[in-house]
Amino acid sequence: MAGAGAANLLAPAVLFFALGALAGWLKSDLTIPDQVAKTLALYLMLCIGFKGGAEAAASGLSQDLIAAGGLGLGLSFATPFAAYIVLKAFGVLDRLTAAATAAHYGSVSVVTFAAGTEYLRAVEVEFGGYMAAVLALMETPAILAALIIAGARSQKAETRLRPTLWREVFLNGAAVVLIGSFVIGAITGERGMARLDVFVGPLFQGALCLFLLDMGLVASRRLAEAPRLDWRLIAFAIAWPLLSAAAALGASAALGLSLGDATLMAVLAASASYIAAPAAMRIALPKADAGIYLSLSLGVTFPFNLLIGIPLYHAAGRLVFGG
Amino acid sequence: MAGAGAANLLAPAVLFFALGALAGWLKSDLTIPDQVAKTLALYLMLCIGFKGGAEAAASGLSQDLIAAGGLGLGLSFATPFAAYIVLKAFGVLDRLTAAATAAHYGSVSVVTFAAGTEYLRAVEVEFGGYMAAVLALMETPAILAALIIAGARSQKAETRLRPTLWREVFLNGAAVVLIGSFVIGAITGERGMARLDVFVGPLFQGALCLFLLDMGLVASRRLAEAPRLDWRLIAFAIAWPLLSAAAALGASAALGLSLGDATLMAVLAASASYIAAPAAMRIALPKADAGIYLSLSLGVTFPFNLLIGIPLYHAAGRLVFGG
Amino acid sequence: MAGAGAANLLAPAVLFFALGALAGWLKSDLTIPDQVAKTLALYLMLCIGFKGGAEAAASGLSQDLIAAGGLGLGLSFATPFAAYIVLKAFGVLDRLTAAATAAHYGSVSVVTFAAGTEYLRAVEVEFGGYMAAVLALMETPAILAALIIAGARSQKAETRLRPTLWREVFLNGAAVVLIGSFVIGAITGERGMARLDVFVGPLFQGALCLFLLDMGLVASRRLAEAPRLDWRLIAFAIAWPLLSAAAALGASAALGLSLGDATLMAVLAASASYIAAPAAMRIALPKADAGIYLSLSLGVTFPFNLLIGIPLYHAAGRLVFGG
Amino acid sequence: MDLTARVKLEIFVEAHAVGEIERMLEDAGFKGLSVFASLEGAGSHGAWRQTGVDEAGMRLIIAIGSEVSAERALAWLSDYFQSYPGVAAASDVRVLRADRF
Amino acid sequence: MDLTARVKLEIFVEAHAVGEIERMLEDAGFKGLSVFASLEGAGSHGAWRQTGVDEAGMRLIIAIGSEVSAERALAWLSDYFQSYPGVAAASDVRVLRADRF
Amino acid sequence: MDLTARVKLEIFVEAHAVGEIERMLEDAGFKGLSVFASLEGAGSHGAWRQTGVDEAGMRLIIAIGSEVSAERALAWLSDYFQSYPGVAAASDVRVLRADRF
Ligand SMILES: Nc1ncnc2c1ncn2[C@@H]1O[C@H](COP(=O)(O)O)[C@@H](O)[C@H]1O
Ligand SMILES: Nc1ncnc2c1ncn2[C@@H]1O[C@H](COP(=O)(O)O)[C@@H](O)[C@H]1O
Ligand SMILES: Nc1ncnc2c1ncn2[C@@H]1O[C@H](COP(=O)(O)O)[C@@H](O)[C@H]1O
Ligand code: NA
Ligand code: NA
Ligand code: NA
Repeated sequence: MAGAGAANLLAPAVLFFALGALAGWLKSDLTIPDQVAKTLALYLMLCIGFKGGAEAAASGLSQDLIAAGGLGLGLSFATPFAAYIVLKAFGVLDRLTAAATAAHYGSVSVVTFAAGTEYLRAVEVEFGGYMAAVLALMETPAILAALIIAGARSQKAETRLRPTLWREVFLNGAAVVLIGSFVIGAITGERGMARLDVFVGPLFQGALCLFLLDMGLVASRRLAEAPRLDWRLIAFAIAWPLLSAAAALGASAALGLSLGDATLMAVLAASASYIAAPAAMRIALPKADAGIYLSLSLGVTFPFNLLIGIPLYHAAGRLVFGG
Repeated sequence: MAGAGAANLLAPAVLFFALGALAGWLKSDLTIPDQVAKTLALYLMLCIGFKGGAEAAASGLSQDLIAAGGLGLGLSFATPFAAYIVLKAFGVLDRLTAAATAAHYGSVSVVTFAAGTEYLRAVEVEFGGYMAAVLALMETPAILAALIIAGARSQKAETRLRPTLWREVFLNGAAVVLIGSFVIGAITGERGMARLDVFVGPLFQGALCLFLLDMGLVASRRLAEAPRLDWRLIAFAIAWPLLSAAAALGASAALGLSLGDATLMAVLAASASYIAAPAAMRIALPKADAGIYLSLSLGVTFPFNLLIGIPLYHAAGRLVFGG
Repeated sequence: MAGAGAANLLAPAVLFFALGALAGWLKSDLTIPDQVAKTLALYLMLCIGFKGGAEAAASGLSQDLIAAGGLGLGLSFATPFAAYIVLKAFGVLDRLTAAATAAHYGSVSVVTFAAGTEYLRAVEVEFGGYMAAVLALMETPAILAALIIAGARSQKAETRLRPTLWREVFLNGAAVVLIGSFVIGAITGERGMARLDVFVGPLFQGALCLFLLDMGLVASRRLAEAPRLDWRLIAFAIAWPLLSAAAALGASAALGLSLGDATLMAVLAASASYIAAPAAMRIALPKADAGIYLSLSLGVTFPFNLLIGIPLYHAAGRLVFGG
Repeated sequence: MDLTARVKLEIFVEAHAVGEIERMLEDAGFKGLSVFASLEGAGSHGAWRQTGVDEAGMRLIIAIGSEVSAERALAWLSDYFQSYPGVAAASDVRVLRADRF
Repeated sequence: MDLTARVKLEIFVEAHAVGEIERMLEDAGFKGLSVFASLEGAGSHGAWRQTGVDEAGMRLIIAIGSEVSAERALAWLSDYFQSYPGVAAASDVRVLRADRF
Repeated sequence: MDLTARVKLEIFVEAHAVGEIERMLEDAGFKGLSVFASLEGAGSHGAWRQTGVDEAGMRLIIAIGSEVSAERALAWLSDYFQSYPGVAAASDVRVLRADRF
């Protein structure tokens, strides 16, 4: 277990994240051009969706998919309410910022999921291809929950932007590529996989390194520019993932999911969104402070999950599942 | 035959095109950043040229190359005159827009060609590597034909831009990369191929998916913004490729080309340009309506060829060739 | 030997450089979008560093590393003083432009190094993975030497920019990625290499072709826009690499390096920087004429080394080493 | 040269707002506009930087039109900026072919 | 500050025209210029968007120079815009180091 | 509309200088700014083009603020341009919500 955790820390992708974080902290001028970073993000989602779909097609749509999907939807929708109560209780965030932050923690991070699957592959634990679909399902409910919490209806400006907002919530580029690729992977199955195996396989590993290098830069620069973060918020950004992961592991065990699926479910629950949620919050809750929710999700929770969370959730899963 | 057609519709690349089209139609904010899309286009041409050149070197420059090249040049140059007469006969286009549109249908689409070669590979029909050179040869004559039709000489502004125009016609980036890579492939032959096989092979398949995703977005957005398209123009954009493909198949058979070469010749004849021709028309015939020629070539003919045309031309080829 | 030289000229990567140069010379509108070119440069450095680190880890840190590293540092720091004296002696450059140009010739070109390693692989000559670290070590000392030569302290403006300058010198993106990837390669060793082999191997070859296509365009356009280059400067840009390579070969032999290491050392010594040095010179010596130093390094020395220098230095190495 | 006075609006807004503001400008009477991407910036909502990871980015919309159109657009924007980040500035320009604006 | 009045031209044209217009501006007496890429836009020739597939895209050329140079450039552009898409606007600016313009 | 007169600075500088000039603008009293990337250009230091290989590229910094802030910034820039490439221009604009500038 300790060995596996250390192995994670020494995986190339994680080290590239650390390199980016170091470079950002030292104020190096290193940057991954933004159009390339955007494409890398889309490409990672294309691969995750496609591989998941192809694997799901190979193994058939099992009951596990329904169980995992239902659990994911529930966690994503319920989490923001709980997180909101906790965040408000600190007394340092206004109502809208607390609601927007809660949305981020209910929603999920694609790259954390990708790192989780790579970790499981490295320690040779199996998981269902349908977990990619669960990832896609968990993006949106948290955003809807935050809108309910914030009573977004009452905001005058939002009425005008409703069409843009709904498109952003349900049809943001990330979700479309993820779900679309899943369906394409499921339709083309093995034959499609045979044609794209290099593209979605070995290339994926490298692209993940490059993207994590960029994430490291972005995360550390964001932290450097956010000196006003209250210590309670930082504690939240570490403790909340732990709690969420524990809840997800427990529920997964109760539902009879496998160790691999349960670990990924914990990773998803613990992860915080930094693409879909901020995009929706900018439109729906413009008065919420993006400096807060992005610093927490991208600057604290993302590195924590990547470096420590993933192996920890897996280790905890093994305890629960007796694996 | 029906099976092969269905197989085409279920190829990953075609499904990614459909995904892009759907996302564009639903007004999703999905986009492939433009610098990346431009690079993907260059990359696809590099691969097509290089593979074609390497294969042509392996099999030697045969008589078929001369036959196919001559036919391609002839089709590209002659088609615009015929298309112009038909388009003018509808009475809905002014002279310059009709000439510019005719140029698009005489010229060719690199990505349609790429999809055609992938289709033939999937159904295991052989074709000559020199068809990549034929593709390159067919880009330009149609543009010259349109200039003759339009009597571009009479346009005052054009005189000033002549150097830019000739460079655009003969030295546009696409043509340079396509022809240059063909030559490099032919020079380096097997040895070069051994070094670049992953780059121009498995990676190509994935890049084609990504590029077709973008083409789907662009095509459906363009159609959505072009409500004024006369039904006769839409009929033209579907019927003309069918006629051109039939003519190309017949001529190929008469010249004794193989089934694979004849199918690709039909695909080239049926395809309409959306990079080289519009770029030249913007300079040479600025008063032609780009909204018309791009909507037809990109919004109607491209999807038609990709989804239906390619397997259809192949099926027709099998009838003609008794394959 | 002549055969090997010809083989270099016919390597795909070199031919793509020639294609780019030809396209630029013919004023084609071909361009590789700048964000993609920047990413390609970073990617090449990531691969060079990572592969070098993994190989160095496999073979252990030998004494050769220390010898080669020390020699590289020495050459990089000493060269600019000598080059400055020669350049000043021509009497055509002002003091600052001469110093800045000298910095470029002391520093190194990553892509020339990459082409050198590909060449050695093609002719099956072994070299140490640690040469990637030597490459990284040689980037900076030449820049410091030029600052000493120019007495940059005396420049008023520079004081203000000192933090930016030092970051640019020691923490420029290129250096960070190169050194960071070397360390990551060394840490993850064989296991990391197994995961990234396609990404840093076959893909690298293709990316190098694409990047050299761009370098060809940039080099020939730069030359076309620099008509004022004195013939003595052009002679310098060819003769100086020859002298530097000879010195590097001799010193390498004296230090007991292998033929492969000595060839790469000669390539590094002969190569001139076109990323790190110009970036630092723009900040530190803004009055130096960038038109001069970039035209020489990018327009003359880079093509010379790529086309002629590399096989020549290798041939000379074989004479010296009796290989 | 026969130049005519017109007003140029420069509007800095988040990317998600571009579509809506384009429609508004058309309604306000502008016959044309151009959109540019900004790399980084700062304002009352803090500093931001285009990274490709977390930022939607700001856009600069330039629209040249009549005094009346500009008035209308500014009225709308003044309301919009109550809720959303961004700034706008108007200035005087001289154009060729006045009927095009 | 010692500021001098100059004229700023903002010229929106298709990418293929940039080279030609740069030469024209030099002939007209401009000693400098800068070129920017636009993301999307609309005008009398319809709306367009930079996609990387079919669009060459519009460019914004900014050139600051003397009144006389601007007059010359506008005369040329007025002719150019008879055939090609694009618009141009002139406005007053104040610059440092007047001899540079 | 309730518009207030302000000054807009347009500063063309090399990419490496952006951070420093941002700090300077803040010190001079500007409450906001936006940065854009230029594709190519020309000036007294010759022509350049964004290529991704050898060029750092020029940036355009737009900052709208008070007359006083602009004066201060221009004084600083006038010194800066003694050593480094670049130009700057000031012009008059009218803004909404004057307190934001
Ligand atoms: N004074 C200003 N000058 C130029 N751009 C500004 C200014 N103020 C704000 N901006 C731009 O508008 C964005 C949003 O402004 P704000 O709502 O004040 O945060 C900033 O991030 C800048 O890109
Ligand atoms: N009024 C305007 N304000 C700003 N940009 C404009 C305006 N009119 C046209 N443009 C730009 O110039 C391009 C060509 O204009 P046009 O020839 O009118 O179609 C448009 O696509 C816009 O990018
Ligand atoms: N008159 C001008 N109008 C617009 N941009 C200019 C002008 N002069 C210089 N620039 C820009 O500022 C950069 C540096 O100017 P310079 O220091 O004169 O070489 C140029 O490369 C252009 O991008
Ligand atoms: Na979560
Ligand atoms: Na055709
Ligand atoms: Na050197």
